[in-house]
Amino acid sequence: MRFLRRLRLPLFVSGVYALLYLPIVVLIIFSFNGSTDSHTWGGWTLRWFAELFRTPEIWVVVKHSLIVAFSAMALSLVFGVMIVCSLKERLDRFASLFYIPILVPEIILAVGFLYLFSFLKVPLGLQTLIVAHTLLGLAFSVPLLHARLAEMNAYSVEASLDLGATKWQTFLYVVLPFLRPALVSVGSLAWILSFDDFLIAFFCAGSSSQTLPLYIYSRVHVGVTPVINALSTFTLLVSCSLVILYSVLRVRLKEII
Amino acid sequence: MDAIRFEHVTKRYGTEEIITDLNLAIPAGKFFALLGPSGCGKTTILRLIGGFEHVDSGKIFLDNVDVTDVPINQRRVNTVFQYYALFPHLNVFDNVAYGLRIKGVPLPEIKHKVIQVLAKVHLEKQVSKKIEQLSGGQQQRVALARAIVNEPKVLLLDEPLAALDRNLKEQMLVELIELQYELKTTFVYVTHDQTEALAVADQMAIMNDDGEIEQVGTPKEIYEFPVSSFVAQFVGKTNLFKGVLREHCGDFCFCVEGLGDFGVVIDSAKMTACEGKEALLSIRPEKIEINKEEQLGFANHVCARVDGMIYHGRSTEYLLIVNGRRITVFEQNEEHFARDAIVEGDTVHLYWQKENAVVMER
Amino acid sequence: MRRIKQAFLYRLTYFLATPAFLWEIVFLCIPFLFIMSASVYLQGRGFSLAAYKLILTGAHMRIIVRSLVLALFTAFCCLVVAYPVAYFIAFRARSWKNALVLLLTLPFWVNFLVHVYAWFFILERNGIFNKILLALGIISEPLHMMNTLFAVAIVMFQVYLPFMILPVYLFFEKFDTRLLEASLDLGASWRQTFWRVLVPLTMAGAQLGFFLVLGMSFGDYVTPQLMSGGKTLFVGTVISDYFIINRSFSLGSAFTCISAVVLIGLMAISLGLFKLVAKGAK
Amino acid sequence: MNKRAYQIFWVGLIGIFWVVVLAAFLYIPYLGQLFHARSRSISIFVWSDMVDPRVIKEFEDETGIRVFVNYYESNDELLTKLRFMRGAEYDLFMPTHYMVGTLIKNGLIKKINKAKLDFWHELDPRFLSPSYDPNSEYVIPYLWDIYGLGVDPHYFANKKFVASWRMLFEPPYDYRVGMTNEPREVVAIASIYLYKNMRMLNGKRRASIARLLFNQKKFVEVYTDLATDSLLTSGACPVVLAPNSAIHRARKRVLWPSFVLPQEGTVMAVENIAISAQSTKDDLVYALINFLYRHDSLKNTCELSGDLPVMSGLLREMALPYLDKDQILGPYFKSVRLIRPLMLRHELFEFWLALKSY
Repeated sequence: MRFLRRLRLPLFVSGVYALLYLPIVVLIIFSFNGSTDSHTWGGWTLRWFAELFRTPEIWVVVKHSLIVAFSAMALSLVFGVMIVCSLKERLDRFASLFYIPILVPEIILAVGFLYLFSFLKVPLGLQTLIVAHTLLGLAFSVPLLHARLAEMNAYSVEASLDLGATKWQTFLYVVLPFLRPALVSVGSLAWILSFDDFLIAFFCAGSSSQTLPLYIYSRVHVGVTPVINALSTFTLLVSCSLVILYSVLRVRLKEII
Repeated sequence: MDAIRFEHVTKRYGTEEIITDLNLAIPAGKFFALLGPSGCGKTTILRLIGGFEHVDSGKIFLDNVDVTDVPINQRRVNTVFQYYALFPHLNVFDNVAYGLRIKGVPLPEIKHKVIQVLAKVHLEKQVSKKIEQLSGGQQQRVALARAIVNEPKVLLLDEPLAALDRNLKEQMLVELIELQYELKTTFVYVTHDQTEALAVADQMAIMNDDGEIEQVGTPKEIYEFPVSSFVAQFVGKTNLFKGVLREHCGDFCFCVEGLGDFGVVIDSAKMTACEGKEALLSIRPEKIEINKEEQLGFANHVCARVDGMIYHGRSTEYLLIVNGRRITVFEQNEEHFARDAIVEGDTVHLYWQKENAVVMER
Repeated sequence: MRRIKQAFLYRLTYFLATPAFLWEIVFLCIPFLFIMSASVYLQGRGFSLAAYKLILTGAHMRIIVRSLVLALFTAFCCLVVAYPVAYFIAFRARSWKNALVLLLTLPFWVNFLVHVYAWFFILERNGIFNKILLALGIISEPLHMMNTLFAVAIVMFQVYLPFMILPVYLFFEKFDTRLLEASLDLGASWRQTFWRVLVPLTMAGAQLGFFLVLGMSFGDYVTPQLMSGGKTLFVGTVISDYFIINRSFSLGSAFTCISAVVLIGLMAISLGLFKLVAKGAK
Repeated sequence: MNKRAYQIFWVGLIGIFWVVVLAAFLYIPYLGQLFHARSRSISIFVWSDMVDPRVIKEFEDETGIRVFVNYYESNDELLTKLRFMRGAEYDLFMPTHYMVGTLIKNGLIKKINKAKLDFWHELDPRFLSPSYDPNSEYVIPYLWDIYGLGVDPHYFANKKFVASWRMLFEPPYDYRVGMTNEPREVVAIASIYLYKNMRMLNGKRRASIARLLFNQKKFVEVYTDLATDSLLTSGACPVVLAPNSAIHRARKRVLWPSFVLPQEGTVMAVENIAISAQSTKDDLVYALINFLYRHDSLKNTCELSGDLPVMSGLLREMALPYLDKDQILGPYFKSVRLIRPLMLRHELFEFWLALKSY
């Protein structure tokens, strides 16, 4: 009985994880589905992956998505670090206000962007998406980086200055390394928000700037083709290997240093 | 009567055995100190009493009641944690009132008791302050108040003074002793600092690195008559000599190779156990008389060369060499101007009474 | 020139802090002002509250209330499930901790649309779930799950759950477990310890997660659109339809404003509730 | 200069600097256009399922003209986006007939030059000079779709089936139906079912159509434009309202779905090709249009999407086992009407919203 009670929490947690991964596992399995009908099973095949790599239009939109995601991530990180390091504790009162863009339903933001861009006659394109997604990224980067910086020992900056480093060197060798874990998590959040965003792209993407979610949405209308499943499996594979690579590299770097 | 009794208690973390077959009785109403080097498992013993850990085998009794399987919150035992573990979201009053609220004590009574106990620890002015506004010593007092307000049968103190500075530490020690005297609660005080333990304890136990209890007794017993070299070395400073115990015309004498024979006092039971075998002799540094001139009336005598001196204020520590062996001697600084000042390189005479040397088996 | 440079360096703080604020002003505040002014401006008629009059009728309010109930339900379920999971990851998972946190973020890498669409394969008439139940003999007729509110609710719960677990976990991580021992030591039961120590000290994470999930599920467009079969409208779909299909900006803006006001009101109420829970727990 | 004014001056200067940087970033595409006009490329905005990527690929390979394809999912999305961008982004789009009038009115499309089209004579005259473009000046009919009932014959193996919209609106048996998510179509078909005609709705008619649809909602599985075909093939709905293209796609996977044209008559949608008023690349656009209408590319497109070509000759050549070509090209064509909204846009929107608010 006591044994069972001990297992209760782990069982519950594994149940939750199973639920989280249920659609993803289904997706991966169906990306190997031999049947043209995405709703019935027709044996294993790799042809959707072959088709995926033969479809150039997918890679064009993937390229767009990557450009937007990386630029938005970089901008929100840079601006976040800039404001956090310059205002420091003066930001205490405002930091949580930066959460607003992600608390507001995305659709409202999207509509607002549409108004703004059409009012200012801004040509829609990748750059409008980048600035829009930067707003979302800032929603994470400012409060989280601020919180991280607040945890920093004030003396370490003084110590660095005392040891003869300039302000810039102190920032580069003391502050930035301290912020690194927060930068990684904020960066990946901002990246994912941008890469995954459908609604804002739906309203703000120009003609030559279709992104992956938009492309997928237009394909879903015809019924999800197994190629899209294959694409998802592929992105999952890439992200998994990047994550593994990152953790391995980090361990290696630690060993070397 | 015993407040706490361990019977054949064994505790493992993974495959590592922290405590093996421990038997220990802690007398009720006493200030009991558990002294041992860091990492020896003394905190584990405390956590076993508190109920934070479960024994792997054996039994623990609290007031002669088996509490081995009683959960933490049903044991009438409270702990003062090393890092205080005060609730940051509650103020001083609410922290202290926590246990009473849990018990469902009516509010007026809570107020009364909390104010009373805060007065006892001299915190009546800090009642509604936040925890982060308090100094380390004040936090320590809140943690103490929070525990004693529940009137526990046993109060566990896990190195409570480790984070305080020296003066504050001494002050708190006095207060702790007074508090215990007033409350008559059993205090179990865990520390690695022998001066603290000697100062506060009515009764104390010494643990070695393997988690075994070496000796239990009053501080005086422990200090004056250590049963092992570990105890002798861990509690206070000592000079240890390896040698063999012999009987010689009704007198006992301890032969140390290269130093000579020294007269010792020993009871016959111990004699039979030790005779002819290798044993250890311990002489406390302050029990040795140091002098430049020869003296009379002492049972034992050696000559030594002064290798170094450390001035401690109330005493002077001499580092001496006798036949290649090191001996430490403390001398009280009684006069402003000592007789002939001893300086480095001098040859001096050392004397001690045979009652002041202790023979140990190990 | 050198003087300018010096004066500039002296103003470096302003220089560095400006972009983030600029973004918030230009892309958040100004668009909100646009939406608000559009809601009271009718083409050809100038200032008018006619749009609000139309929106405050039964059908629209019904949609807002339904979205609200669904969002609350989702956020609440997520909160209830997230607490034990975050607790497990933070305090019990030991060496599995990093892996479990990583596993929480991996689903984000699958496109949201595809993620939602995968539920088609699970919930549809001859989908996986029905097939399993039929094979086990629990049911004799396939259950009708797809295109119902149930489907919307479960998918929302599933896709937003990580957004709740992660912030709650972050605050658990900062939580000092010795406080739990202290509380138990002072005679509190597990339940009392949970409510009096753990909950008040991790409340900020729960709040953040709750508001995050509430906001996202309230305005969600994709999930209701795909999972409800278009039979029931939710705030996200209606706002989008007003702008894209009806092209009625004043109506759409009015609807947006009212939903935003309702959402903010709800958030204020739940903030009060959170405070009450923290206080009552004391 | 006093200190405060100095401070404000600097803050203002820095603010202006960043605003200028942001503005420069946002208007980059304009700058780009100044330096080099886009090379031989055109940008088209089309239905997501109506252009065969292979055809575009062939065109690119053959002519060396780069084609940027963008998709939309509804005519309203098309119009909204064109309005916001003033049509400047695209060279060619593909509006459904009921949107053509609005586009002309908004000045978003320009007249076509028939002399540049080498296939005009092949077009079915029934689709030329329609009501929405009386002299065929603005748009070229491209594909059309006829609406009917997609039926699962297994379900009706032992049950009686009538070729009537009744099977959709008032099901005689306990089954669920699939509807499209386009109020224009649904209301038009309801009107045909109840009144055998398509006149603008008066109050009484509107009320009875509302009642019909509200009652029907209990049996409706979905209102969707997504994958109607899979509703039928998955067995969720034995009867769906579907354009023939959906049945065409369904039959690529399973052979049994049948397509029934109700006796009350039905509606159709005609997709047209229109050239953006802003387009400056006439030569390239006409090259693409002529390519799209080439028999082989048109056939490929139709094969993929299931839509019907406006060239009757080509239609007869195609293998469409589910469709009675003689029926739709014969007298039945008279009872096939063009979809049009039977209420004003706002009214229709609120009508649809009310239906779905329950």
